[in-house]
Amino acid sequence: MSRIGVFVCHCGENISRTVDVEQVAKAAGEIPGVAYSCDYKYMCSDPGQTLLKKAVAEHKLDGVLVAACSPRMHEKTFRKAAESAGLNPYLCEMANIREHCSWVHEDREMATEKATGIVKLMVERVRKGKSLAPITVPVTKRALVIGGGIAGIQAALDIADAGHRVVLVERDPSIGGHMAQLSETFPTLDCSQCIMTPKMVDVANHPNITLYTYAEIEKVDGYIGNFQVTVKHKARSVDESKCTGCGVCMTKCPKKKIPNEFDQGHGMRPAIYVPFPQAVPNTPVIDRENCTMFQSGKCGVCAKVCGPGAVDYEQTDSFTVEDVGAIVVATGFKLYTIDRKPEDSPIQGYGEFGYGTIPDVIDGMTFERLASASGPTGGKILRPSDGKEPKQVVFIQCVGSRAREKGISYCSKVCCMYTAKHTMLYHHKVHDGQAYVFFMDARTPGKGYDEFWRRAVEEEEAVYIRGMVSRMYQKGDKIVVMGSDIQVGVQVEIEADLVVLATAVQAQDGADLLAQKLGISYDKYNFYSEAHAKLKPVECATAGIYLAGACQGPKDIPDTVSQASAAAAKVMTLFAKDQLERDPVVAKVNEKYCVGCFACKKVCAYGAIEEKEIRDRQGNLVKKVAYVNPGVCGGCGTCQATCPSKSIELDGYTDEQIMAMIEAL
Amino acid sequence: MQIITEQNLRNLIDLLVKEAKLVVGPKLSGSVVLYEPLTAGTELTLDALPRRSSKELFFPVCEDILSYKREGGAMKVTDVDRSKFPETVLFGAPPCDAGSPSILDAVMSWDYKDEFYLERRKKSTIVGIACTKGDDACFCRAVGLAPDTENGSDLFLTPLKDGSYACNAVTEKGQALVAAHKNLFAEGAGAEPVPFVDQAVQKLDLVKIKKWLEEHFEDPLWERIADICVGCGACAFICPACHCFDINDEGSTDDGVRRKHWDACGFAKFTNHASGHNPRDVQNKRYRNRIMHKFKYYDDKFGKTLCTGCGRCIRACPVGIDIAEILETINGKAE
Amino acid sequence: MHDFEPKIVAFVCTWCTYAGADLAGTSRMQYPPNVRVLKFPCTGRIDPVFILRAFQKGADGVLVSGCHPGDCHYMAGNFHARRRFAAFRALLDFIGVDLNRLQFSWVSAAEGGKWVEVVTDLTERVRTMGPMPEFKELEHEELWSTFAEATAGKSTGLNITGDRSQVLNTPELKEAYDSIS
Amino acid sequence: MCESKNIYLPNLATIETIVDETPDVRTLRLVFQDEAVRENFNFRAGQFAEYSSFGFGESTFCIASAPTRKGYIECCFRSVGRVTESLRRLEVGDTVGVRGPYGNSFPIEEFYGKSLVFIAGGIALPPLRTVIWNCLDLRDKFKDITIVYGARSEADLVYKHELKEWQERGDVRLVKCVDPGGAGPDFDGKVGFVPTVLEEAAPSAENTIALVCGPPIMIKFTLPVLERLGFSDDNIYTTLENRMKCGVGKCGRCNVGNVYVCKDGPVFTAREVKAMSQEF
Amino acid sequence: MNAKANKNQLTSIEPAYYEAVTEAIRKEAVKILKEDTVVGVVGYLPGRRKGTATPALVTSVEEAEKLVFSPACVNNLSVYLTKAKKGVLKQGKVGIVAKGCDMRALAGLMTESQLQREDLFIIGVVCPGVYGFGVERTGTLTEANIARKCRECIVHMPEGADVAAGTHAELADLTPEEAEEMARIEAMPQAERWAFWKEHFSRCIRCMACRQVCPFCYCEQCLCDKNRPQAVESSPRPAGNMAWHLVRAMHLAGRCGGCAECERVCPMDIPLNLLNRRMAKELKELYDYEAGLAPVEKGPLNQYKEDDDQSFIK
Repeated sequence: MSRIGVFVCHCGENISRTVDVEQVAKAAGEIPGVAYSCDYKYMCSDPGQTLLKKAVAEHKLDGVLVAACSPRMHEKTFRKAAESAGLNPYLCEMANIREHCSWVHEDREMATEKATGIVKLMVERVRKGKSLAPITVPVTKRALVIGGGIAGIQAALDIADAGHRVVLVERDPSIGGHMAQLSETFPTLDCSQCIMTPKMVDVANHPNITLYTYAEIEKVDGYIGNFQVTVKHKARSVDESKCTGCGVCMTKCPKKKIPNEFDQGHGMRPAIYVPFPQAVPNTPVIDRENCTMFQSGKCGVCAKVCGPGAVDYEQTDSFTVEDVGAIVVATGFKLYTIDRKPEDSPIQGYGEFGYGTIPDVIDGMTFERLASASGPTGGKILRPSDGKEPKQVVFIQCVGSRAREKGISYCSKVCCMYTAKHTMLYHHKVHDGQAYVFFMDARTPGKGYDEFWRRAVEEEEAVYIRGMVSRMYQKGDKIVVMGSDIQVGVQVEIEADLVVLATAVQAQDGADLLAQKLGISYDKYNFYSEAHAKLKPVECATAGIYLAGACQGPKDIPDTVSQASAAAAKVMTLFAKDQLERDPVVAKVNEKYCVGCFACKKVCAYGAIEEKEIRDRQGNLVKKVAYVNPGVCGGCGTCQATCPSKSIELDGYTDEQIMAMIEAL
Repeated sequence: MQIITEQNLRNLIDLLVKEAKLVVGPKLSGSVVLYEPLTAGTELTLDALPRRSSKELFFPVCEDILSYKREGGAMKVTDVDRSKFPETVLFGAPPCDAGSPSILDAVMSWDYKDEFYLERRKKSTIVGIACTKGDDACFCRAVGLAPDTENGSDLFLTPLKDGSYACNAVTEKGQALVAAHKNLFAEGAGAEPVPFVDQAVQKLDLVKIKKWLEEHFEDPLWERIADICVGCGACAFICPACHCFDINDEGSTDDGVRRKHWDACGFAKFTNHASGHNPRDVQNKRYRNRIMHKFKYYDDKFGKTLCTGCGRCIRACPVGIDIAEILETINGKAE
Repeated sequence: MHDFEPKIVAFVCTWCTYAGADLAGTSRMQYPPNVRVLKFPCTGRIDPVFILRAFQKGADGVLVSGCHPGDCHYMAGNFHARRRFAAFRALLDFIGVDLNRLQFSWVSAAEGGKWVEVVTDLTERVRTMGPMPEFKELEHEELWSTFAEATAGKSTGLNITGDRSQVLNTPELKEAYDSIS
Repeated sequence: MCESKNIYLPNLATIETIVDETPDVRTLRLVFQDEAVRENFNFRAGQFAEYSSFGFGESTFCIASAPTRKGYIECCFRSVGRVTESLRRLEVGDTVGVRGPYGNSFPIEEFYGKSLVFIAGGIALPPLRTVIWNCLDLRDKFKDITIVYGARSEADLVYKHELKEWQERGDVRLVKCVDPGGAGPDFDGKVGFVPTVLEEAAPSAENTIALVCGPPIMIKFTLPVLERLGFSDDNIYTTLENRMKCGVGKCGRCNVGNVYVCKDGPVFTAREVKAMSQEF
Repeated sequence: MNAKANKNQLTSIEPAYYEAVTEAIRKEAVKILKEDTVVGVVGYLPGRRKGTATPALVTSVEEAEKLVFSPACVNNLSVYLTKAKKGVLKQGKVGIVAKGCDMRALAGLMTESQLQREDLFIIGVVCPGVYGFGVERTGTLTEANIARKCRECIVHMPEGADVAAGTHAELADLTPEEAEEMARIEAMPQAERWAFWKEHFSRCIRCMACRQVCPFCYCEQCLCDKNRPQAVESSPRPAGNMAWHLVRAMHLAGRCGGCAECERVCPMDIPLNLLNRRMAKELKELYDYEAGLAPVEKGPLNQYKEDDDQSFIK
């Protein structure tokens, strides 16, 4: 038989005005299992808490119920008091007789009856409650950052600067990401590479950062504080430890006419290459698909010219397993490719814009490369088809974005600003040129953004036409752009030399596959889902995994960098302690009765449930059962409601407690 | 010979109901015939063997054996008032049902007396009826009973071809019943009795079978049966002789009832000890126990076979385990 | 005071509806005191068995309430609950439980007013429906063979329904019958 | 026995003291609430009872205290199941139900003038402890008394205080042991399994009765040892623990063949056990 | 198209059909036993009584030659494969004779990680139907003696078996009795529905035959055997019986493949399959899900869509 103490609070007059607290205390005293009950003016006050502590000692109480305000208000207070009196804090509960009773009812008799009822119910909860010990999880103070764009770089540097080791994994041969491709950035028009490349070098030189480029995530095991991540190092065909980065191989490579991805295919590179001159690391890779040696077995020039003998045609993909405590996902975005076939995707293409068929219809990133001093045209705006300087350029915004009927309903957030920037860059470079912009809205919230946009319109002479383009076709060396100006209500037809489409920002290819490996959730556009839209914008629902940058949704650079630093801060918070302590309200499996149907695993939103093998002494597999990783479990209890045999149970909300409460109704 | 017409038999039920007796007999309940309280003679249904045996008259599916309640600090336990058990008359039990109490009396009173059973038994009168139905699952003859076995009945009715019944008051209780309702019975020669149905299973040598069982505690037969037995309790629950039960508390720790209810030796956890030790841990041991209990142990202990050959378990077994066939097999094997 | 005060049980999630009910309190809104709130971490934790059990143990109405879709603190608990309860409702309906006694709602932490509305509606609706007899009666129902005081016509609530005029067709019988009645 | 008695009705008893023998084995000392029952409750060593925790049901254990000590009974159990776990949650002053005593007992009178060897393993000491104290209370009626008791580990030894008492008594030989790996640094007993330790201790079979109680596996290996030591099957007694519900020979659970352990047992000689069907 | 034409003509399935299926099963069973593909075959043997058959696990060629298939082969043999019941799988790969409805259970068990396809050799039976209960068992299957569940069978052809025994044969123009009965109950006033089920459930004696034959009741500890906390009273009283059947129906929702074994074996004739069909109907309507047509990743109650119906939620 339990010895529970019930403490009924007057809350000044807040409760006692409508509830006969003495009566409630008296009735509580008669409930089986209650050894002591009393009422007091302010239970949460110091004397109130002292009263509770004294009663626990004097009456040898093994559970405490405070009938007062909402547990959301003072549960922590009283649990702490109970703990200091030597009780397990989870054996202290609150009966809410203020918000749920005295404040919402006027009839004293009925309110008293209800308060008594609530107390009765909650006494059962305490009676069937169990002591719970806080769960501690050891933390490996080493972080993994996936993605070497600005987000990943920022996060990695922040974490590394805080003194923790970081593994940075980049899929491409070099870090830098999209930001390295940009010419200048809004709203300040500073040179992107000038601010980006020093950070890339910092990464390469940081003693706490291990950089893996040309590598991908193969597999993720473990949980917060204790992930084991298998990294696949794609065969580079160049031994990084030997390569000095002299670049002779690249200059000698006989195959030089391969479209360069970094320049959106508008520049050329050899088969052994670094994506761009400032690449970090400055170690080339061999593009095996385009390498004569790999395709026909005859060549081997690069190996011959390589002084240190770094070229290795035999190299194969290799794997390492990295133990990390936290993961920052910063995989970035890609631009919407217009010619996507409807059968591939629910997102329909924009065939009417002629992208891919009309050579001088390009996307925004290509324009960035054209405008970039390091780009294929050396910073001159020359159109792809004939290398002429375009005199009339049409920019079209919201290509892909905000077009629900075509499959993407969101705003890509950065296009308004970068298009404005493009018009400016164009104006700066082609003084006699004219930029037109078709737009739906100009969305320019952000520090200095609207001013920047206005500058484009008012000072840099870009003509903004509110409306959409309906049709476009090649006419001679011109592109006829037909659209409507809905503000004026007229049809517009422009003969353009170049058309730049501000295509939508989309999740990276394979974002869904990576999410599945990581066990994080993603939305229908494959952007990763944050744990809470407002209060946990950086965290994933899966503990220990954080989001940075455009992988979570379209973002500009400052937002991306902020989020990256925020993610880094979250990682540092996690790393601040050797052990991770968490609320012990987690599910546990009764392995004796679990039959391994894994319905629990199927409904677990946290990926906290794993399959565990039970073996006999001889090592034969007896059965597979569910195992809840307490470090990962969120404590919702959906698994328990799903389990047919109730072989999984949520501590703190056990069936026994709930049934007893129902019994006491 | 005493003769009662069918009409008067139904009238007798009406009278007994009126006398505030609990009158139980085969009655259509939903789509099945069960032994249930009759509220009128017209409800008596004699053309099908009830799905459950009449044992529940004495050994209910579930009954309270005590109640407990915490009053103030003290626990109070209250006994069941068995004196309130009603006077009962059972109608229409064929020999395979009417015969079961006389088998169960032994275990219910061999040392400790189960007063729940015995009180109900004391207050009941069994009006048995010779069985003229039967199907290929029946095997009462095989276990030493017959469609006209009177033993177990207080009053025994034999259906006659003209629709009336020849009555034989087997016991004092039976005589008393007749005496109290004399005007419903008539003296006479009676018509010819309705013939009995042939049974597929012939008389078995129960002594021989018992001997075989004694010598074949381990036998591939048990495993063969266990291969298909799914471990439900259908056979035991509808059996007139099975009497295993469980005791459980229902309610809270402060207020509740302790109940005794049917259990079955085929259930996997029937003999599971809290320590995890389970002497009958696999189905073949459990099924073996069922056969052994019926045809050996009970006989060893109480000198009776724990089976009346009603065939219910054969009809009900989900997987077609046929106890008559098993007995025939053993009978054939035994020397 | 009314003649019949229904017993209403509310199973609510702690993050949205419980907080919403708190808000109703801090806003000093008024609603009928019949409801007893059982707090769960999430509607995903609420087993249909609890609803069944609540009816068995005397509830006249049951409310299940949690976060609006998409607002679940645990991401998807309420989505799972939604399917589970859709199925359970169908089952209860099929066996003959009046679904007017079972209410599901989404009440967010900001919807103190909605909480009051939902609770008041359910309470008043159940009040007009009267006590829920089905499960409660079942609790006390025994099989005929169990009942210690069983006598014919009383044990199972059966009434003597046989047509006596047809049975008692002879004067002697009538006499015999009358003599004992 | 009174004719109209409800054989399933327990007597109420109050928990007087609680002793934790091991982390999961607990002894409850129970005092009957009804004075008449308290005075008249008699039992013999080896008998068992049905203990109920209201709301949870009944569980069967032997009466672990000695019949020579009146006024209370003791039971000792490991919390493994639902009922035992609920019994464990009870505290001093709480009420439990007790039905019994049931079953047969050790024929102690027949042991007069003989030497006794008690062999027990783990949680199976309580059924012998009642006999041990019974015999120690009548010490002069017996010759040598040897107790061989072992458990998995030192922590699993029950009645530690009494073991000490027996050890210190001059008139009892206590051989205490734990399984290999189960001994702490200060353990003063032997290390080894009970059958092995018994063989080493080699008590004389001359005019001696052996009483064995332990898990089935221990009994299986102990009987051959006793045979080697010269004990006849008639001079070896054991007590069986099968799952029981009614305790009074009705419910059909505890039977081993045609033997109802609850009625015909729980005490059997080795000869009887061997004669029982292979089921044991 | 041929099958369709066939279907319209058949008013009875003659013993010859079953004999042909029997032959095919025997041939296959013998073959896989001989080739050591399997350690045993779960099939049917004839029963002692006329028109009965019993399940059997055969391990030798001689026994395999005695296997039969007839309208009396009512059992869903997949129950023998789940470990809590029999665990014949422990010994190695096993052959199993499976009708279309049994295949649905097999698919469900694979969905729930209880079976691996590679552990099974499935001898599918193209099944025109089996006997109902309490009917004339003559060897010929007609509208008069076909089981209720078979009247609405959509899985005459066993999809996904290793081999199939038999050719398409179905009885024509069967009235969907189960659907009609369900509609009848649904049309009842609420109180009448309650009375209907209450009457049925009060007959329940908790013999657990329904649970023990159910391929999906493979829990090590059934909720109804768990009594602290007690969600379902273990005693066979009206209250606990109602709770038990509701809990069971809920647990089977989205899983039950409709073999109707629970209903067939109920010694008290409780129409249990109606509950399961009702749940299946609901889940089909709401989530377009039918259990057991193929192994899937998640059942309907283990997944959700953000836009699931919530018209019942305020």
